[in-house]
Amino acid sequence: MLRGNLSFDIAHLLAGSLVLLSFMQLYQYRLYALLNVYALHALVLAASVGWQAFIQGAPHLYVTAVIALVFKAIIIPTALHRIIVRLGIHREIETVVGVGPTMLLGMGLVALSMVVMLRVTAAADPLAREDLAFALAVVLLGLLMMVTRRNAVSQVVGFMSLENGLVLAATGAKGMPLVVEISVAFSVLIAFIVIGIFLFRIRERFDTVDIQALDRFRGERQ
Amino acid sequence: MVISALSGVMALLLLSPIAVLLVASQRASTLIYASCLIVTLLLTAVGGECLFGQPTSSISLPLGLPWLGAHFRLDALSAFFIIVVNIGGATASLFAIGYGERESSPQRVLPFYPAYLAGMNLVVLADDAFSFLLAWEFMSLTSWALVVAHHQERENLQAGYVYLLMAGFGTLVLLFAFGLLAGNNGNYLFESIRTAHLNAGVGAIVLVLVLLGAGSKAGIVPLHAWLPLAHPAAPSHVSALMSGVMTKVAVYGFVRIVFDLLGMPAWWWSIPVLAIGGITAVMGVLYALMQHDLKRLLAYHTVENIGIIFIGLGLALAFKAHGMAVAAALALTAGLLHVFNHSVFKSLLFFGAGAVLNATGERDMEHLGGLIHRMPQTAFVFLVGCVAISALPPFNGFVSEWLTFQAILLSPQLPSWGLKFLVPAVGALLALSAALAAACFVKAFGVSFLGRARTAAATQAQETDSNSLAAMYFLSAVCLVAGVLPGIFIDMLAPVTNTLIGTSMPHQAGLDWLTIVPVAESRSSYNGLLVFVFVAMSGSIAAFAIHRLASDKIRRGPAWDCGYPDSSPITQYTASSFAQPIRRVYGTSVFHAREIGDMPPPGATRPAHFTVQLRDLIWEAAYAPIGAFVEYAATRLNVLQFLTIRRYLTLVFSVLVLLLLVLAI
Amino acid sequence: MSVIRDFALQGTQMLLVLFLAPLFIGIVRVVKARLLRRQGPPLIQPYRDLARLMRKEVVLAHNASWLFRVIPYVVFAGTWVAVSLVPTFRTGLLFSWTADLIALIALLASARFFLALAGLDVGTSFGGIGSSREVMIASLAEPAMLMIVFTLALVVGSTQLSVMAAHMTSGAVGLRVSLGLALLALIMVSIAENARIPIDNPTTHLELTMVHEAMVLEYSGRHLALIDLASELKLLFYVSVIACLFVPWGIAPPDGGIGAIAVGMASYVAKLAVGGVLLAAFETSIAKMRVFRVPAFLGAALMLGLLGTLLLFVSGSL
Amino acid sequence: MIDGLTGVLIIPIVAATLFTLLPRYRLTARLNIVAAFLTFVTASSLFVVEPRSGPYLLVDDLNKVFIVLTTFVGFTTSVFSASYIGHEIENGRLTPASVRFYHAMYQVLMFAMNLALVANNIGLMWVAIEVATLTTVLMVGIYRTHEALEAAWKYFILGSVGIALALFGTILVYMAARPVIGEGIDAMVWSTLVKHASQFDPALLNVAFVFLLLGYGTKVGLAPLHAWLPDAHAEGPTPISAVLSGLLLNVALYALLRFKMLLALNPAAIAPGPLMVIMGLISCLFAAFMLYRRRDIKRMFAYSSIEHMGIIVFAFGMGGVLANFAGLLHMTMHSLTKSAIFFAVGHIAQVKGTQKIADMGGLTVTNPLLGWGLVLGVVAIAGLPPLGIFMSEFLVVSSTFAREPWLAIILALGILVALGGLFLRLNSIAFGAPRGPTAKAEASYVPMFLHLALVFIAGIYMPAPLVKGFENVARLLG
Repeated sequence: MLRGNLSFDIAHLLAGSLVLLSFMQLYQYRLYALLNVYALHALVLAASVGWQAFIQGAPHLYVTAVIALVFKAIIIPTALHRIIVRLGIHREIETVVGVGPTMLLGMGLVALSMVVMLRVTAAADPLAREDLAFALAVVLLGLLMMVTRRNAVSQVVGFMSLENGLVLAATGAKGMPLVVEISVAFSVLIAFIVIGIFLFRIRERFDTVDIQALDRFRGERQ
Repeated sequence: MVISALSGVMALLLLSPIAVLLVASQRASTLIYASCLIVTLLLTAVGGECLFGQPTSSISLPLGLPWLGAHFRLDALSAFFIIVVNIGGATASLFAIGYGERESSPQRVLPFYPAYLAGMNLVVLADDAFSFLLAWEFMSLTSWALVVAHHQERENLQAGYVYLLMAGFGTLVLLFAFGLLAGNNGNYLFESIRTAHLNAGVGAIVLVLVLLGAGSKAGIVPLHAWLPLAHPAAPSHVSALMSGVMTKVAVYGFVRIVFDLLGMPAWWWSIPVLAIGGITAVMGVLYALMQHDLKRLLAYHTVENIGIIFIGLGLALAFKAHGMAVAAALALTAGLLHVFNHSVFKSLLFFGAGAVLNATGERDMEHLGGLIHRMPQTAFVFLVGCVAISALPPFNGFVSEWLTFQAILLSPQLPSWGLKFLVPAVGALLALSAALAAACFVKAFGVSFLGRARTAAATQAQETDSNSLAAMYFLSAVCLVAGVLPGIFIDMLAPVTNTLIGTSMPHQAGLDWLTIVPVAESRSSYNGLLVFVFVAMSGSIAAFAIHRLASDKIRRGPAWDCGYPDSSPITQYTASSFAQPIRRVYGTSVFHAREIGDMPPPGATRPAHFTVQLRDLIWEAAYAPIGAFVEYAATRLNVLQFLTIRRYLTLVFSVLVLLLLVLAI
Repeated sequence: MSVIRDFALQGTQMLLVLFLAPLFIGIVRVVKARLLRRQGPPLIQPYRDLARLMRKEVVLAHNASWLFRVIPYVVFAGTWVAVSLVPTFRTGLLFSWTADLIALIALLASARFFLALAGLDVGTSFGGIGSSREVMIASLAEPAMLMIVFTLALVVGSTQLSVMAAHMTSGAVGLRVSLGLALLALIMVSIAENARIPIDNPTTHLELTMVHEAMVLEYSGRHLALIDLASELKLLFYVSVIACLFVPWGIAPPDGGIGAIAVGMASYVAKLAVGGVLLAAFETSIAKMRVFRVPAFLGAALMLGLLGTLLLFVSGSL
Repeated sequence: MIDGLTGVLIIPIVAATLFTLLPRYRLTARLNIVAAFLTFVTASSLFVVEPRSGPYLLVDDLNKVFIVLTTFVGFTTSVFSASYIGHEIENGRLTPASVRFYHAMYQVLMFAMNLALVANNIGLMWVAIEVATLTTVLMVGIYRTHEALEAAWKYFILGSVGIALALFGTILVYMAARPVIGEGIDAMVWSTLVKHASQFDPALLNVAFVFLLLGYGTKVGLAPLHAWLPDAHAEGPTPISAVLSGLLLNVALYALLRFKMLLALNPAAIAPGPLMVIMGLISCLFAAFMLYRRRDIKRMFAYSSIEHMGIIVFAFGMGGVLANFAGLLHMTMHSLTKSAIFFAVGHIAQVKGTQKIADMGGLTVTNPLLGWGLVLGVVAIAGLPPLGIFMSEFLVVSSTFAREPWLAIILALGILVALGGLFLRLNSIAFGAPRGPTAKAEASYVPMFLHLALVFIAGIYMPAPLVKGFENVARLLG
């Protein structure tokens, strides 16, 4: 019983800290700092997945945890770090909406996700509810990050934290099959994006492969 | 019965692919049109057989909507319209045997022509909503293809475009109507629609929808805008079919739904129909008077006749609603008879216009003139058509309008006051349009056939070929026969009115001297035959007497013209100058007509200029704004094509948040 | 036996109107002249004119078509038939039922239609002026006429002239505002239709002011004679219609004997004489109006007709 | 042993691996046709012998039709693509290497779509659709032009977000199912989900549906999630545009329908109808207006696809046997017609050497077959009889008007505006004086006219078994 409580508390703590980290991401002004925060984000995810694996006694989840740890917490951040250096992307994060308003929006989103999720009837065990609520919050914050930041890198980071939220939800869903496959698939996806950024020499924006291409608008502009 | 009709339609449909295959060969056009002629004649025979005695027959094929099947039915109403359609089709085909030889791009006409005929026949035969609308839209589509047959001219494409949009609009509106009629569980069968009873409110909505849908095809004002564009654009025999026949198919749609499917009407349904009919009649003829393009003039004039038909139908509705069966029968007969008559003489006139177009390459009357010398036969038949369409005795146009007037004269017996006052006003409009029609055709015939040739093209014109002439002579004969022996045709309509109203006009054939008596002889009677004989006799007697007793000598000399020397043909009255008095009387208000004269000061050598400005207020008020709005919306929305990925993501994000909010609240 | 009598009567009617039409014009001219303190032509002058024209040869413009030569006969025949179907001295003539009032008007309309074509045939500017103005006037006059017909038909319950006349004589119809309006409108219409002052001046030769005359400018000889005769017949038609509808007294009933018929004829001629005098007096008393004042004039007639129809309902007698 | 079910999966994957090895593109092109044909045959065998479905794969009335349709269009498209790609190599827009890759990807795409259709497991279905998306992304970018890359990139990013959302929805569905069905694989298996749907937690289901609607809706191309679609169509090779419009959109919609069924079975959950109706109407109207300003022929027809997806989603949203039947019919007809149109467009673009509408004109004069083919296709897509789409639009509009007049009017408005837009452009492409260069088109018109013929026949006569299947499905969809 006590163990049950403890396990719940730890899972709760980890999930909560994920949300917190997402907030911190929103708060960052510099790319490197952002990357570090994301690495932390991934780390915590790995921890919570590992914990889930432990309390659910589902060994295959450890794979996911490892992927999170190695791939997301280490490889990707370093890769992005090098891309920033290589492409000489300047280090400021240019925001669409100021940080303050973004934080406020984030608050609203978290509140929203709580409201939406806690409607779930008590039939679902509290852990699942909490877990889902946090996961949803992380997902939404990730999206928010994507739409309020201009740099390609920060947008990628946003997408990745979004995806962390998914993994959190997936692992939180007790006994859900295919979680590993899914996390793998997503890692592939992210890899694609990162490679894409590198290939297409996307310096500033997500939007532009190449400035000229946008200028021409394929002759559609009047 | 219906089976033979359907097989005829099948034959027509088969002719299209054959035409596609044959199109390379020389004889293709002759072959196709000849076979069309034969088939349509057979179909006419079928219609006649059904109308005289044969019982209603229906059939259902495993086509169309899967669980419904395609149902076809040949009752009196369909039979009558089958006759109208196929007489038009037969004469058009006969005309085209000659006309088609000189077609510049046969490969764009031949394949669609038989399909078009088939479509019109199918509309009339269809017995369930799906088949009806399918045939309806198929008819529009094929005719669109024929309109854009000469696609090199920009305005033809434009005309086709407007036409197609209006057709689509009409079909969708009719779709609404059938949606209401069929109800939620979709029993689209006409039979089940008949049995299902709607309340008057829903019925009224259906009526309005049908008025919009069928009306837009028939060309009631203000939905007529496409008609004067599209009809002239097509090859002339197709123009004849579109103007003379397809508009009648639209009328069929109206009659079928309103008189047959909707069951007992409410008396106030007749008010919009009558009002629209009256307005359409007058506006149509006024538009026609302002034209100087011969085919466009004819097209606008179709609008007028549609108005007259709708007046008849509206009266029939009113009488039927008040249980005055006899009067209703009279009004309906008048309307339907005018359907037949108009199909005849409008086809005739379009053929004439086509012959002129072929001979001179001109549609603009200002470039014609004096054709009566070059093409005497065409001139003669065209004249017959003009007299008939101007509702002058002893031709057929007069009979149907006379019957309409008789129906109007029965209106005082209507209990409802609104109609008591509306109907006479409509009568005034009808009279006005009749008089204006005469003016319009004095102009049409006088400017293009009489006087002196205005251009070289008109001077070199040659009489058209014998097939075309045969078609036109046949139609003018029909005009005369239907004018002098209207009794036969009225009796022909008896079964129709019997099915729709429950009674029919008194039997006419038995009356002595072949007079027609709508209600009672003490009220009114008309005898086209005697009038004709009288006029012919007294005229010839006079001629004979004068030539015998007085002089018969003739000397040719220059025109007197108040002693002015023989001036150039330019000094003749043109179409627009002929219309000038009427333009000054009506045009200033209806078209905001303005005449700008620019007279150089004395001694100046520059030429004087005179321009007439006409504005199509209906277009400006109804159609231009819609087009402008679509343009505006398109331009505004087009921004969304050029957003950045982040903005698109923002869109997605906001939609997500919105939906979550919806859930949360 | 009776059939022969009916035929005879019908024939008499036709000949009678043919004979009376020029006479009526004669009367009008004489009276007008007298009112103007002039001697004026003799009463039979119209006959002389016709005879002279008949004997003259026809001068045709070079490019006049066959239609141009046929039209005079058509116009004449149409008008003649129209007049001969109006009950003048006796109701219920043999062929009276072949054409009701609407049909008769339409018959005259077709005569006008062809006349207008004739105006355009030679291709002169004056012809054009004439016919274009003619159709403009007609486009207003005909609706007005039909509204009048409506009014009367609604009172009588028939558009059959002899029935109407009989009904009028029967005195079943009291004095009615509508009838008054109808009469007024009918007079206006007939003035317009017959190109009388103030609409048009039958004796003018100032080209730009003439309508009917301009239209027939190119005609000569027997053609012109026929057309003149036709227009005289037309005038007679309107007068007879007014006579048999509004002063129907004296007309012989269908079953009336020779005596009644004689009375009818006498009364008819008397009516014509009175009508002629009135017309002449009216024409001398006013001046011709501009062409584009005509629409107002005829519009008024149309309104009167419509008003008459509507008043019928208000008086609620139907 | 290989039954029809596994066949439609194995054949493409084998072919794909084979193509990566084979060097010569002419050969692979032919083999591609063969493989696609074999797949089609195996798929149609499903009508004859219905293999029993397991925890991962299933066959029922709903997906049977779609499998056959997909494989068929896949086959015809491969025929078209053979001639198209040949031309592309001649004018040097593609290298043999990229063509090899292209063919391999083609088969992978077929595999992914078939998998998505036969998947009996929502997770599996999700994976399949993701794979399909990635492959199409690669093929859209195959020309390596700036435009192509940017289109691919846009598609990729928006697609991945869509995928993420869809996954979240899927997880939620599992969460909803777990308490009822219990942990493990069963809670993601269709057949079981459908059985117990009524007891699921409605609140969870609602949230799940929102995410699924947005996730898969992005694939379907519903406005305002459509942004990737026009560019992807315009810049990719035309056979891929045909497959995208004709098949991938359908597959995504199919997934959406599955989940709609779940919600429909649960009384307490929100009715999915209104959401779909609204999005459908928005897409229809929006796309219709977008047609007017188009300069690029392929992008124009891409927007027309959005419009039709809108109509279809609207129909399913309205629900009821009639509307659902209409929706299914419309899906089928649209994929046939639209792919036919893209076949025509592909050849036109090759003949004219451009995709700019401004440089085309009088096509019916210069290339009659091609021109009239396009005209017929547009006539069909505009919903004019006697072609199939008329029937479905007839059913949708008339059945809707009886229930919700205003919705029907809006829909009809969209249809009418779209008609205007399409024919405005068609006039300048197919009619008028010939414009622009005209090379000789050495192309097989068979696929195009085959499709059009099918659409034509379906507009007049529909075979009984097809109707039966559709009717069953229509009932299932409620």
